[in-house]
Amino acid sequence: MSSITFSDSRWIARGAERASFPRFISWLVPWVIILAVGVYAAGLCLYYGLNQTNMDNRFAFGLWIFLDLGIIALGAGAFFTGFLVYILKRAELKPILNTAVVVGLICYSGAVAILMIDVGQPLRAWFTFWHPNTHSMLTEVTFCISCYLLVLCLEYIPLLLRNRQLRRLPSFLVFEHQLHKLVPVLAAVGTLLSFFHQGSLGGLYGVLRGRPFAYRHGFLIWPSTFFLFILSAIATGPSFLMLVTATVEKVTGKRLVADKVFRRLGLISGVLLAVYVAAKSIDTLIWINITSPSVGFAPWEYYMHKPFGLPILFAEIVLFGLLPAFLLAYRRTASHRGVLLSAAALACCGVLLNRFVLTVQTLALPTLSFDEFLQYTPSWQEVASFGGVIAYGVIVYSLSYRYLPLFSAQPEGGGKDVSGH
Amino acid sequence: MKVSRRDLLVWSAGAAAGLMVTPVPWRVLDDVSIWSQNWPWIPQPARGPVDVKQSACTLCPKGCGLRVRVAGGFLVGVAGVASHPVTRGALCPLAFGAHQLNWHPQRLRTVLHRRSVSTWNAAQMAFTKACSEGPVVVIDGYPGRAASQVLESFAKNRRGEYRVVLSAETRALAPYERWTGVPAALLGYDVENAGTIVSFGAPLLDGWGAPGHFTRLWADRAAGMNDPQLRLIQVEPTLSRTASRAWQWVPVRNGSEAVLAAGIAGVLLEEHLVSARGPKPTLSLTAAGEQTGLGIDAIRGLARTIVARPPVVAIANDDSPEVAALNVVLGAVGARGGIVRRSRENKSYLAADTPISSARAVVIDSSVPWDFAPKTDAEVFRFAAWDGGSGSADWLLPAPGFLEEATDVPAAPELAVQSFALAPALTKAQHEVRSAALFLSGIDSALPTAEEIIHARCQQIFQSRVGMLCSREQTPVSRFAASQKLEEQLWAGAVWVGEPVGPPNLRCELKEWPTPSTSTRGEGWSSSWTAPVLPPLASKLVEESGLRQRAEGRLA
Amino acid sequence: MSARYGMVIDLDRCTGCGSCMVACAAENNVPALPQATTRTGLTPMLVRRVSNERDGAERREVFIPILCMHCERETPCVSVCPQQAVEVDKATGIVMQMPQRCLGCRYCMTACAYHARYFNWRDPAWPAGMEKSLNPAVAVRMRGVVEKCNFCHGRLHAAKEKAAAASKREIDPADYVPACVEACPTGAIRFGNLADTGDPVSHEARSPYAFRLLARLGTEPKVYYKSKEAWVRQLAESVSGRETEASREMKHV
Amino acid sequence: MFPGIDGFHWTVGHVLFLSLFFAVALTILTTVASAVWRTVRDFRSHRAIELCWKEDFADLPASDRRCRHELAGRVISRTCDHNFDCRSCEKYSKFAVLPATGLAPSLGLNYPADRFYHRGHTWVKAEEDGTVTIGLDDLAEHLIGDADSIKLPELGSELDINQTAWRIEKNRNEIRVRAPLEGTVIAVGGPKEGWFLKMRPRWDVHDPMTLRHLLRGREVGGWLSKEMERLQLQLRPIHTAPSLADGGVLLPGLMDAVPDANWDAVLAATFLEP
Repeated sequence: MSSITFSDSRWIARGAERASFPRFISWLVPWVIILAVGVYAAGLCLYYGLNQTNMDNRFAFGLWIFLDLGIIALGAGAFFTGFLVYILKRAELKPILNTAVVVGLICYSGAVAILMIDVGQPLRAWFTFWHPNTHSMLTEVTFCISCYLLVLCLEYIPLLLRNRQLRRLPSFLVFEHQLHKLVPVLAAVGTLLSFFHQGSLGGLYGVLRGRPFAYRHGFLIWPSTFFLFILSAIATGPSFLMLVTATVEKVTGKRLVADKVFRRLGLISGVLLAVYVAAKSIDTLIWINITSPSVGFAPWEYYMHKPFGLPILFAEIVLFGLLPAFLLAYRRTASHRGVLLSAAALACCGVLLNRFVLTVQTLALPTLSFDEFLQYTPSWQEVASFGGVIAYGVIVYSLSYRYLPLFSAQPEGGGKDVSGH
Repeated sequence: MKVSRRDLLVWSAGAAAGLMVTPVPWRVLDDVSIWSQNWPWIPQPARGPVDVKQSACTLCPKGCGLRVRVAGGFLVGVAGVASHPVTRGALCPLAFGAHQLNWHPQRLRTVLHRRSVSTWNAAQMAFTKACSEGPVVVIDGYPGRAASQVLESFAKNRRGEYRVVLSAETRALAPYERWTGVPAALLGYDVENAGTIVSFGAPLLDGWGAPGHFTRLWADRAAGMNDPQLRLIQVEPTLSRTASRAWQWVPVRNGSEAVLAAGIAGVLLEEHLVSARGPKPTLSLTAAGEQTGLGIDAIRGLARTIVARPPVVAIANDDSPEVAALNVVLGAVGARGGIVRRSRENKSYLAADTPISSARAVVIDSSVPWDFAPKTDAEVFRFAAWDGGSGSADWLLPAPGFLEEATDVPAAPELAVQSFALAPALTKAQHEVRSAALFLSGIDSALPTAEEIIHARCQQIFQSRVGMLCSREQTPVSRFAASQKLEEQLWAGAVWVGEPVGPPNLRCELKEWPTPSTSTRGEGWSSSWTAPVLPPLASKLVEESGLRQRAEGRLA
Repeated sequence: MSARYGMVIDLDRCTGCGSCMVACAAENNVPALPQATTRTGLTPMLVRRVSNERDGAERREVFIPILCMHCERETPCVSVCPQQAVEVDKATGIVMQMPQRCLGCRYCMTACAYHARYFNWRDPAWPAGMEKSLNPAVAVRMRGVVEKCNFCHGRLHAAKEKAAAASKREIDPADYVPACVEACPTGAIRFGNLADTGDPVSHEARSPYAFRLLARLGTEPKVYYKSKEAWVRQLAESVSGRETEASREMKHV
Repeated sequence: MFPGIDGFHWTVGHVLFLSLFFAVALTILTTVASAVWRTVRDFRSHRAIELCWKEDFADLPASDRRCRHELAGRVISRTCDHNFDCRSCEKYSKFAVLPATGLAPSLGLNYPADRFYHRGHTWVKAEEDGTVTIGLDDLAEHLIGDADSIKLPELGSELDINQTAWRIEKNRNEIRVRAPLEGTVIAVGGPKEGWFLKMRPRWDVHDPMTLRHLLRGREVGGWLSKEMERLQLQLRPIHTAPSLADGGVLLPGLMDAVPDANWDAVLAATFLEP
């Protein structure tokens, strides 16, 4: 390349083929713009207060909570892969370990950022640590998510320090070496934390005695949604990783991960999804026949308001549950890359729909017999900050992909992991 | 020595770690929690000892008893007076926010001449000039007060007119004034003794009369009872608040209330359900049945129900003569539980809405509802505490606001007995204000002052030795040793209530069934509210809960 | 001994005048913001107009004042608050909201079946000078926190001080009356100590005509309603417990 | 949360929840702390450089990690698993006895047989007085030609094996030359002198073990041909390729001759930078 134009090739891992710097920038620009708008919108919400949103006294939670639950569910791939690789010693999944960490970091940091805008008094966020109410699912969520975000950062550091320039500093490289040796500990802690807060996020709604649509009986202090959320999260996490990797492959036009890794992920995802769907169906039956009637709410009430009719329940369980579960797990279909990926997409849609129903439909439905069914459309500020988080994710991922050895096993570069065999 | 990147790193890490053991971060956290609790822009309530004073509401002619909390010379809260003989602790929803009215952005703070800022002197000069040039008409919205007397005598001295804007309840009594010769302002409904009340669209449970007077009576004698002592029958096209709570709701076609009245009267006379003799309605029952959309049987049934529990009185929301005539047929005029005369004195008023023939100047007291605009080309001097916006006057003169001047409070328009209370001023206006009475006595020094008149009124009550003085306990006037004592107690918030003028106290001449007249109806829940603005907290009722609609036209 | 303060609201007596709402707002320094709507307003006491959904002469309407029900059992808003900004006062049974500790996460609002909790979407504001007319006994809440009815806790505090000054252990019930109760022109709202069997309110709460909204949720609300009309008592149930056009047609499906 | 904070009361929930939370937090912090502490310890005990080399070595492409015995043709194919440190390799002696079939250093490059060669393209010459002289080998010289600037270590500085001994600036490329063995710098030279460092090795230079890890004899030829292959591959787009392929003379000052090759990659590969 000519020596006039600036080049960041020295920062790119040796031998890794990356787009030219100008092209990379031109790819980033639109995302940076979206991010900027999002930051501006978030600023409005922080400065003028939440009247900038379209939330109200009955729709106290809106788009943002849906976003939080959604991306945290999709980010579950991070801890689950770590769990599989380090705890269950499934070495074949190592190639997507790094990308899993990055995706996880993005999802969780994004969620926390949105939460900080979503609360009315962000300056008091730390009160939860000061006067925790141990009976509140939200306390559990706050504690676990903040801890797990820390864990994710720590898991990200080794990746960061392996950047070609940073690794030249002996202290960095040695620290990376030492930290990397301890990562299994972090993975174990992360697994614990994630199991808890994925569950607590489900519990968040399951405990709402005042909202019979969401309220569930459960086991000990945990409503059934606690376990359903864990299941659905670990079921779709791998699918989301597949989607991300596939997208990256499409964008970069490179084969980054061997097909067998994909198929393995698909299998895990499919099997877990099947288990989830089974559990979910049982739970739904119990809820329809016991839980809800016992507090005087006939189940048909919930589905007499358009657009939240029975089709939604069907879509959640069959279209986005059974179908992808089968496609992912069955060897014939799974061996076809296209089918595999679309099934993964279905699975992700499923978990998103589930979170949507639990957050939005719960609030839209009336409780008092003379309540009206509520509609709510997010304000542009809400949508913009939503988009901001997405853009933030893309940018962070792009940077990580360009400058860090995300796919250590990729044929083009060297790598710790190929040295293993 | 040169600092390597590594040194910097180590140094900053150490600094960060070290900072944690200093009090700085914890102190900051602590402060944050305090900042986030009281930002400078969060208003802090007035400080100072709170003392509770009794007074009366002067915002409309119903004179509800008020218990006002005052802190540092400012009104900080309003509540009803449980011991009040008429309102019994009740207030209208608007009154509970009234203590904030004096700070309303639309408060009239300076003299305005044709909407441009002027001075009291200019106004005074303009008015004196006008007086010297021709007759003056003085319009009052709250007759019977000391101030009213001042206004009236000023008008008399100037060979001018004293006119009155009557409340909706009083206007509805106009037909009886025509037939009995007793001024409507001195008539009232003896609801305490009524057994059945047929309301023709009158919002009996929604701002009709003094709050708490009828509503409390209804609550105690009727609410939720299958066979109540007091039967409230609401004749109204739509399901109003009153209709929805009434013992029976009669949904008639819009505007056919009068027809129904005629129909009922017809049945009563035809089936001899009433002893009293009255004129026979010209309208046939079938016609009534059709026009009301109820059918003959329904009307017959209704007539029988009505007389099932006497005494019966019909209450109209307008000055419909048919409803009045029905009362005559029912024998409710001048009878117990019907329409009675409040006092023996005889005093009639000239209604304000009749065109003003010849006047050089018109003075409008601040008690006149803002939406009343005199039909005249004379120079209009309007007193008001709040500026309603429209240029209905040449001069706008800032009058005392809520509880900013001492005044007396005569009986509410629909009461069956006399009552008298005093409303001491509990706060001071933040700018120069004058009531119409004060302004006029400034022009004509011969006028008696309001204080003298109030004093005289107390004297008169003391000498008459009738009635009770109601505060926490009730004391017959006859028990009082001196007039001062009585007056003191009145200033302290006690209310004097007269005795009913024993029936029969009305003679009603009605030969034949009246012909319909152009009726004027009360506008609704806040119709008697005279100020052009609502207390800000009324937004809870209108915008924030949708519990009520703004009465169209007024209070915009 | 600890009290269990509660209310009995006689819906047959309620004319829906709204005095309770205004009195409540004035007592608790609730701002009246021009931008507030039915969905973002602050109405700790809210009177709702409900009909039996019939037409013509069949139609009936009732006015239902909705306020915090001060649930006793597994109080939903208390258990969900992450930082103990909501607590049940053991001594009075009043569900207390601590605005100075509230984070504004609004989880409690989603937990409340009665929508009796309100969020300060805006900075509290009054026209110039009007802040001088605020009630000195109650602090103004800042933007970004949740608030709700606390049975006019300021008045309870005052009553306690009065009792203490007179060196009495128990407060005089006459000294502690919430603003809405005091304001009601028909005496429809009755307030008292449900734990005290001698208290007329606890007696009324046991009347056959008394009911509680959504009682089957099992949260033991301490605000009772009363009506002699059966269709009104049906409102306590969920939609299915109530005969409406919608429910009828859905049942056919 | 803590006793003394208003509204605090111990409950089972508190105890369980908080102890769990603090256990987790503590674990995380301990992990970080121990990582930091181990790092510091490594630097104290001079294992840091070795670790860095291990990391770098691990990240080298397999093609750059051939065992010397493969280069010498004693075995068909073998990847080094001792970070090129044959002194600790127990397999070394097993293979060393086999006959070497590799070819002698040629291609017009000057690789004197009395020197030892490091994979980072440095040579080591043992002197009688027990010191060693260290310089860039001919291939490196050919690549770089005249350096723009050279940063040599200070006299008396301790160098670890595979640590960056000196840096060379050339056409805005920074080249880090790895030290072929451990010792103390006693003199510094430069291109003109034909050598860059004189060192007193940490161990006795006459002990064969000290220099065992360095290439010599036929291994050098095998190694060079592999290096030439790699160069050829990396420079293929450039038309100088034939001149490399036909064993012709390698252009001196190749970096100047072929300025627009991907020198970043070439140099990294040549001087064992991952």
